[in-house]
Amino acid sequence: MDGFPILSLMLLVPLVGAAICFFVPAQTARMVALVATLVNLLLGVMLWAEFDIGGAQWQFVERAEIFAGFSYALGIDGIALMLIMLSVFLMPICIGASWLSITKRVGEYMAAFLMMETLMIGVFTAQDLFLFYIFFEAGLIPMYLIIGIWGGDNRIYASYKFFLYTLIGSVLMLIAMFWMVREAGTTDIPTLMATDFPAGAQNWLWLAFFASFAVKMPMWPVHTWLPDAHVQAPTAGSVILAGVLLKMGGYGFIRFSLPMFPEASANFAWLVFALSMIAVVVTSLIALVQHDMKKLIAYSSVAHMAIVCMALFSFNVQGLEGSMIVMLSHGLVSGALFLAVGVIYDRLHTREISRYGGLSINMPKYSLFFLLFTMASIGLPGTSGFVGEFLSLAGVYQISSWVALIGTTGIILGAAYMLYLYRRVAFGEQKNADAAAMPDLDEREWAMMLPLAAAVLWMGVYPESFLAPMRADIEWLDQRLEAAAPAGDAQLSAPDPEAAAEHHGEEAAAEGGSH
Amino acid sequence: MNDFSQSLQLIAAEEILTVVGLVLLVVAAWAGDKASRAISIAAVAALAACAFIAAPTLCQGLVGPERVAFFGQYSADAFSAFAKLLIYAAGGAALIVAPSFFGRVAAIRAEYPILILFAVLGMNMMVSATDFLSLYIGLELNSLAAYVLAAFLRTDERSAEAGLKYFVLGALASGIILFGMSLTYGFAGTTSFAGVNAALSGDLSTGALFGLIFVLAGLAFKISAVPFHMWTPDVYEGAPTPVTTFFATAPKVAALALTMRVALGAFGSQVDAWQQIVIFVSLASIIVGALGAIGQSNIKRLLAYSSINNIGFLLIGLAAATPEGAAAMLVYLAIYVAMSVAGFVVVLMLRDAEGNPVEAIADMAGLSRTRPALAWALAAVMFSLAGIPPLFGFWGKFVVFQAAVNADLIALAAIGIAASVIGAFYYLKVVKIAFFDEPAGVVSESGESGVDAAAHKVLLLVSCLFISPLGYLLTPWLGDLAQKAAAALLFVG
Amino acid sequence: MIHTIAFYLFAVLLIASAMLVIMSRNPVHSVLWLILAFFNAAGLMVLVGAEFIAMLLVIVYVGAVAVLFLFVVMMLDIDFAELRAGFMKNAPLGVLIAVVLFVELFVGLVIHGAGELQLGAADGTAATIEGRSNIESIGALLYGEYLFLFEAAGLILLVAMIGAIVLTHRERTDTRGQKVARQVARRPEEATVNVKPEIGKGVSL
Amino acid sequence: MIGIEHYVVVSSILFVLGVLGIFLNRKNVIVILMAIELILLAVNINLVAFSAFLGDLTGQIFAMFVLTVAAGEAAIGLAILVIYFRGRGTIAVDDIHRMRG
Amino acid sequence: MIKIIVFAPLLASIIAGLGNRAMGNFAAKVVTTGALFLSCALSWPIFLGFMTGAESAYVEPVLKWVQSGTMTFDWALRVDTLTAVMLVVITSVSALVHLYSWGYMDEDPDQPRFFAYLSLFTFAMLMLVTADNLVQMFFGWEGVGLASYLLIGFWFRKPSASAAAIKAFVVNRVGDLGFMMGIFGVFLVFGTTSIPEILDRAPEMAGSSIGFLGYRVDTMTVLCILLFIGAMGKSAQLGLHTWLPDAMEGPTPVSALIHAATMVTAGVFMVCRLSPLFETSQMALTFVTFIGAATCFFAATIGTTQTDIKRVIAYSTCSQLGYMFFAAGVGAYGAAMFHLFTHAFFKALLFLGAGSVIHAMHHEQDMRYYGGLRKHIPITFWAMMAGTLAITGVGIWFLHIGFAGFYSKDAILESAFASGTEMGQFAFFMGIVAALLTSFYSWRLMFLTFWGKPRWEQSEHIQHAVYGHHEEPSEESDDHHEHAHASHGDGTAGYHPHESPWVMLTPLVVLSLGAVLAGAIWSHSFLDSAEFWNGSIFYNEHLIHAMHNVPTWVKIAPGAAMLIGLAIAWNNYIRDPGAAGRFVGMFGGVYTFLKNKWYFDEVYHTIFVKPAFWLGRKFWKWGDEGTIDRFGPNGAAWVVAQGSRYAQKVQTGYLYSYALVMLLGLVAAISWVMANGLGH
Repeated sequence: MDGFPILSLMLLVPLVGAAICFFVPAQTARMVALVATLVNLLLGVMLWAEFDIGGAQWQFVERAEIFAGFSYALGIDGIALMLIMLSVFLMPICIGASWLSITKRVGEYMAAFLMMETLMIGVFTAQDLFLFYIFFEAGLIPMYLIIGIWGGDNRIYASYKFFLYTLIGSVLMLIAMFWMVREAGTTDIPTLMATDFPAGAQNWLWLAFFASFAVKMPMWPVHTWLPDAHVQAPTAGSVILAGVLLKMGGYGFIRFSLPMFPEASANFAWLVFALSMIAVVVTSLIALVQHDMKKLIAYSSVAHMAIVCMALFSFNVQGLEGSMIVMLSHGLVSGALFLAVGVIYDRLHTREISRYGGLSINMPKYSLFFLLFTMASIGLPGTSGFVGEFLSLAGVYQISSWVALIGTTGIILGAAYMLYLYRRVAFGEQKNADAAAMPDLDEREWAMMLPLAAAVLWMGVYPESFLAPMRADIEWLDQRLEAAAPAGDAQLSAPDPEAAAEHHGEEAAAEGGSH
Repeated sequence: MNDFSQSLQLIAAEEILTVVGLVLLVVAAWAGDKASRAISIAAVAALAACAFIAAPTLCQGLVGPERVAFFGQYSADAFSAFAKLLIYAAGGAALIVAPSFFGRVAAIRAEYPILILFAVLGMNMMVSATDFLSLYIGLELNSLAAYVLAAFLRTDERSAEAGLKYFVLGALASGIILFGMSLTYGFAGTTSFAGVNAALSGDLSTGALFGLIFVLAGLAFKISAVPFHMWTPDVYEGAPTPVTTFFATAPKVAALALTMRVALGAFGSQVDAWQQIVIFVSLASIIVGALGAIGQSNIKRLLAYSSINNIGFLLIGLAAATPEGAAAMLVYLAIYVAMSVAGFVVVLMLRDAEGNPVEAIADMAGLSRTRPALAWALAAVMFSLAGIPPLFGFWGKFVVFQAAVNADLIALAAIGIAASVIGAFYYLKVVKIAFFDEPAGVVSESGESGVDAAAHKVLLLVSCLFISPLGYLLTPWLGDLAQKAAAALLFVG
Repeated sequence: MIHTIAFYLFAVLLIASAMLVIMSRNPVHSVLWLILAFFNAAGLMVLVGAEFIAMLLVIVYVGAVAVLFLFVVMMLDIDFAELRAGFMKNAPLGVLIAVVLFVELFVGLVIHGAGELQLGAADGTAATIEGRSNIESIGALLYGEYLFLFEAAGLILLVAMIGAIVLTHRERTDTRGQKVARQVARRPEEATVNVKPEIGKGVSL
Repeated sequence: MIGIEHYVVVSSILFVLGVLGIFLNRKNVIVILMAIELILLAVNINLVAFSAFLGDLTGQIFAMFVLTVAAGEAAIGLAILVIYFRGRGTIAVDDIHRMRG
Repeated sequence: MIKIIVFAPLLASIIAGLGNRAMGNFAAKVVTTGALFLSCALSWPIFLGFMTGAESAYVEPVLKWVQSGTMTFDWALRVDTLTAVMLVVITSVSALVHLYSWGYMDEDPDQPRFFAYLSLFTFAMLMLVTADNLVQMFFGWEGVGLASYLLIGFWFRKPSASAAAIKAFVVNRVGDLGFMMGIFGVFLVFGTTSIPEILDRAPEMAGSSIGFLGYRVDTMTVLCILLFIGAMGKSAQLGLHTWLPDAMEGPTPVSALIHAATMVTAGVFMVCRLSPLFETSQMALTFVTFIGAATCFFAATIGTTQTDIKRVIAYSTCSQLGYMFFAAGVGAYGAAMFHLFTHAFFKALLFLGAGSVIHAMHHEQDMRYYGGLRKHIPITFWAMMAGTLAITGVGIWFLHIGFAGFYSKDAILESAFASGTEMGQFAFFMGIVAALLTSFYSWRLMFLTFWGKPRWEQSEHIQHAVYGHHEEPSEESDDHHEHAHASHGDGTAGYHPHESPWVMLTPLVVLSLGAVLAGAIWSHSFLDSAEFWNGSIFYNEHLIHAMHNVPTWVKIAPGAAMLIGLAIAWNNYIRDPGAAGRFVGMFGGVYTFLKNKWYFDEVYHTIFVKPAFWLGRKFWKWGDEGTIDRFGPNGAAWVVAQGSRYAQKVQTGYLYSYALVMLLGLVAAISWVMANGLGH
């Protein structure tokens, strides 16, 4: 497939679909959207199949100097490939999830989603700094409209908050990009990734990028847009938001912050750790007391992404790979959970947890799926959640046992709030007649849930499929970070008790310095 | 330096405008208001002709002594050509949208296109001025026409009030500029920009410094930069909408081009003296423009504040004081003109069932349901003004901020771009009302038909295509032209 | 000496009358003070040898502009009693700022230059032509170097004219226009009609 | 001969008075128009004085143009004033604030 | 073959689970039970092969799992002696429990689901014991946790059941935190998670130190303790035991399989599996011993006061696990495994017997409402008797014959004494006291259930059974109201318990055989034979030798304790049924303390659960909404709105104020340049 512009095609297909959707009646728009997303999924599968694992770092490269100041440069590595796959995989499901629940302004809705897909793929494929920024920012518009037009009761507040929060996060990044481009004389991301910026400037650049990615991620304390946006967005909006948009933050860290500013990343690792530790505990506790299903899952997303953050800054292969797997897994799992919420929301039109109960009785199949995704969210081994969390925390432990400990408490709290949710929804007696009368999953919902479930298990049992494409890239990144990587707190000493006793004073001093 | 006949060739555009203006005036006197449509068409044709004259100058990047006319008072270089093209476009738009608007209030006047032509002529002189004298004459020609245009709906109280305010404050601003020019003249010994530049290239005397401040302050009024901006919302609201369209575009281009010439040309050797002030003014404009816009209920007022806000961003490019910054401003200006035209055309197309103009933002509620195409155009304009990619409005901010960063004005760029988020707030509000709210039922669901309506639609389509993501395909071309223009601006012969 | 006295006389009168222009409660008085100010300014100009401009000032301003003002003031049916007095609310602030502005100008322009201003050097292209009067030199410049601007200034006046007419001219629908051709073409028989009304009945025209 | 600084001072005072006239007045727009004329007068004095002291006639030409423009400006200003008065029946500065905010 | 053993239950589980109601109860039962019997049938040859030395350890790879940098672990099945022991325990008990459930769950509408869960559990447990690396062990570890969660919550309509399920999962997660941290630490230290490699290299690292949470600590100690915390959670050791009694909300076969025979012993298995690692840290072993001994005693004390038949057995399990741990802690891994092995039989037997009683008594679980059942359900009685004899360790010490518990428990106590450490002594004495208490509560259970007069009429369940309105099968426990019915006066309320069907009795009989004979048959192999273990656990020859040479009183002590306990129970519940009440009156405080399980639940509720919710609400309302949102986005919005209002206020509409502002700007600019130094 040499020279075939498959990435451009993947950008184009949804765009054309979106254009068509504007002008056709509702049912046709649905079909068009579905076909477009499925075609893109197919293209994605081809992309994966054609991806040469262990081959060139950047593949499917396209480059055209059609803009001033930046170029239309596309190309992917394994990391991007995985995130693209996640996007194209979730999109048809999103369309499916909106099939019946969206009844007003269907064409525009589908168009917004398809535009979203183009932009998401654009973010992950862009090889030009400014092209990346354009795709990165442009995503705000369709999402703003999706939340604002098809959202819940408090959609206005949520849409504003989403838009402005993320906007203010990312604008400073643009300034940093200008500086980088001026300094390095290129907008080419691969080149910039290998550029050594002066250490002093790195700190500022890192902070500017951090402002953007931390909001997108979202990290505590700039996470508060997320629960609102999630709660108010329509189901498919939440799926895409949790599934892909949040990943842009992580992708940003792994693509920009870490390779471009390794020293600064090491300098600020403490900040990331501190915020992530707080996030894990605080947002998990908050999730515990939610009454609103979507809000609960939204808060759980914050906690999960905090683990991603701490793992990204662990400066070792396990942490990096783990964080990527957590991102992929979280994309699937939280997407699936939102979908699960959407299924019952479509039936009862409330997200209030207390309105449900005993769904295992009348919706056993639903409960089974919900259970699977709950368990995956908790990180049960055998599901995707475990592999990621395990690797992440294993990576984190190598750099700080404290951070790992606090991060790991997340798995306790995660179990607590997710099971508590599951208990209130699926267990117990049927308290409400209307909830008790809800029918089980229909074929459409089956078709949405099943691929997700399969993917979750696949990733849990045989994550090699997902790790292999990224391996070389993570390896490269690890090498790049090696010089800057801070020392861990473990500092294993030789098994010589006498020598250990002698050095004790020194070590204590060294430790004091490292904290 | 050229002799007289060559000079006359260089001012071909001005000659066309003058002659056409005078001829049309005679026609108007003879045929009365009945001929106003024909006069409008002729005026548009005249502008088109002028554009054909300006375009090659720009494309070839012409600059140098052979482009200078009348003993250094006038320069028909690429820079002025760039600005002129924008001015012609804006003037043309203001002409195209007028008949339908004035026809509705039964105040169609044949003088309107003529005044527009003379205003354009004045602006032509402004952007080509390389001498304080020609600057002043151009400025006043434009201003006097503008005062009249603002008050053009003479039976409308708001229009009269707009004219009055614009006039009084405009005259004050003229006075300030003049005072500055007189000081500059005195302390530099000449009124030509090149002469002033040369005279001030060493140490700057206090008198010249004051002159500089006064001149820039007066020009700040013309571009409605904070704190000389306060007339803008009132005048924009009160003036007839086609006139507002005109005000928001052409004079902004002209005054800004003029400001660039003065700051970078005449006072280009004393950047340190004004850079800080421009930085302050730009930030203040961004913030005040954004804050002021938030509470507005009238779309024209909102767009007025929006223009103040945008001027702030433009001035960041000026603060950079580099060729790159100048080119960035020109790119921004081009995009800004398109955005403004598109925005005002949308406003002009909003009518209630009786065909009266709709200006209240609240009345646009649910527009996406009743007039989807119009609503999407509006959304495109708003997102573009807010500078959200992938709309082309982002590109304007992009180049300007890039220029600022490249000129080491990183703090300015950072603060400015952060403040742009405040601006996003009210653009979002418009989108919110048009898209998220239930239809208010004020705006008529069926658009007008006929030639005028078609003209509106074409205008809207063209400008929207320009600000759509497709605009990025123009970036190399636009960037190239802007660079040529900026090179001409900073040409030191 | 006389020169100095004249300068101070004109200057003081100028400033005093300018103050009265803005302080005066009756706009008619203001206009009159304005005229006085113009005269004094013209005097100052004469002192530096710019006779033509000085005359122009008197002719244009006093003859045209000031009279125009007076005309409008009279024409508009304004209740002067109502208009009397009244400064803006934060007048002291305004005055303070104005004073600051003046002090700054004074300090910056005069004191800073230690009483002797360093003017720029003229390039000599517009110097007074040897042996010609002020007015001749100006004329040469105006119709030579500055012809373009001179023409443009004409356009300004044209625009001002158009503007003034556009704004103030009212189409009177209650008056009938004069149609000369019809008047000329009219015959006596068309103009007069003989009627003989009955008693007690009126004439119906 | 009187030094140039004297003229500058006089014109500065005149300028400041003109500016003051614009915002000190709250009753009558006509006075504002006259204040503008004062500003222009200040400029003219400056120009003429500089012209004389520089030995350069540009200043006087400039002053001439200022005069021309000022006449035009006065005409337009008064015209606007007239239509405003026709509409509102007042020319008090205090009343001109229908549009604000 | 091992693949079939492990994956047959998984396959069966998937078939039954997805088939669910569609495939019908019978098919589901046949598939799952058949798969289990197949596994069981294949497991015994392996076990016997190891016994005879015919088999040797091997690893069967299955699938690549994770390769991340230097961290690699795959799905693989490891078979050695230790695994083989566990295989037979798991598959045998599981197969029997499956069979038993045919009868026990006969009335339940959700049988396919139940059997699917059971098989899933078996699969996970098998994965755990065949793990070749710590991560796969963790997979099994969590898998059994999941199954346990599902089965405890099987009757999900009952709030208590679902609450217990969550509690089991979450408390286990606390342990898992330690386990995970342990694995991370092991990876950090050894660079691998492969168990054989770790065990090989463990001695090298003995005595090294490592930074942990800001302290400098002995590497092996911290690793072992972290891993042991995992074991504590799974095996319900002191502190993390609270979930186990609540887990009795699950159906009784589940209690027998998971919460007695197999899952809860996973911790012991893990310590034994990693015994070479634990041997490198004396401190960790001391810790293990202490926890084991303390749990052993503590659980036994609570067992004496409980009235719910299943809870008594549950605390008993807890206590027996304590024995196993301190055995491991003193280095007697063989004894620990042996006790695990015998305990699996007799404790499963006791639970299934209790299930049979409950089945007979129409889901009444409170022993206070039993009595005189001996004659009504004789087979159950004899099976329970066998179990009780086994758990109390009845045997004749000088002949060295007895029931299963006799061999294993005595070996443990002797090892503890023989270890010679202070902690060993402590464990020994605790063990003796616990033996006494075990005897007491076991016999108390027997006497209350099978002897005496029927006291059934006070039971609501029996009332329901007799007087109609038959409820859904549920196992309501404590909440009883006294109903005074003028009934038959014999305390039976006219109810006639029936012996359970053969599918339930068969497992009882088989397990009884195990309880009676297992000790005698395998004691030598487990306790004394280094060849048998063949390096799969750490074999402490010196300790074995010392164990056989303890003083006679030490050998007699457990038996004596057992007899005393029996005597007290007999006195209190047969000879003088009022004695228990008087005793309670005398030591009311102690009784209440024990009855309330040392108030662990209450304390945990107060210091963990309630604060968690309180903090959650605070962080949400006060933190996120009250602070972050208020001062962050909403605050910024407020500032902007204020600024906007101000900007509009300045825009007065008056000409003079506009002019003033312009002038202000001008003056400001001039002042600025003047302040910045004038030109020249």
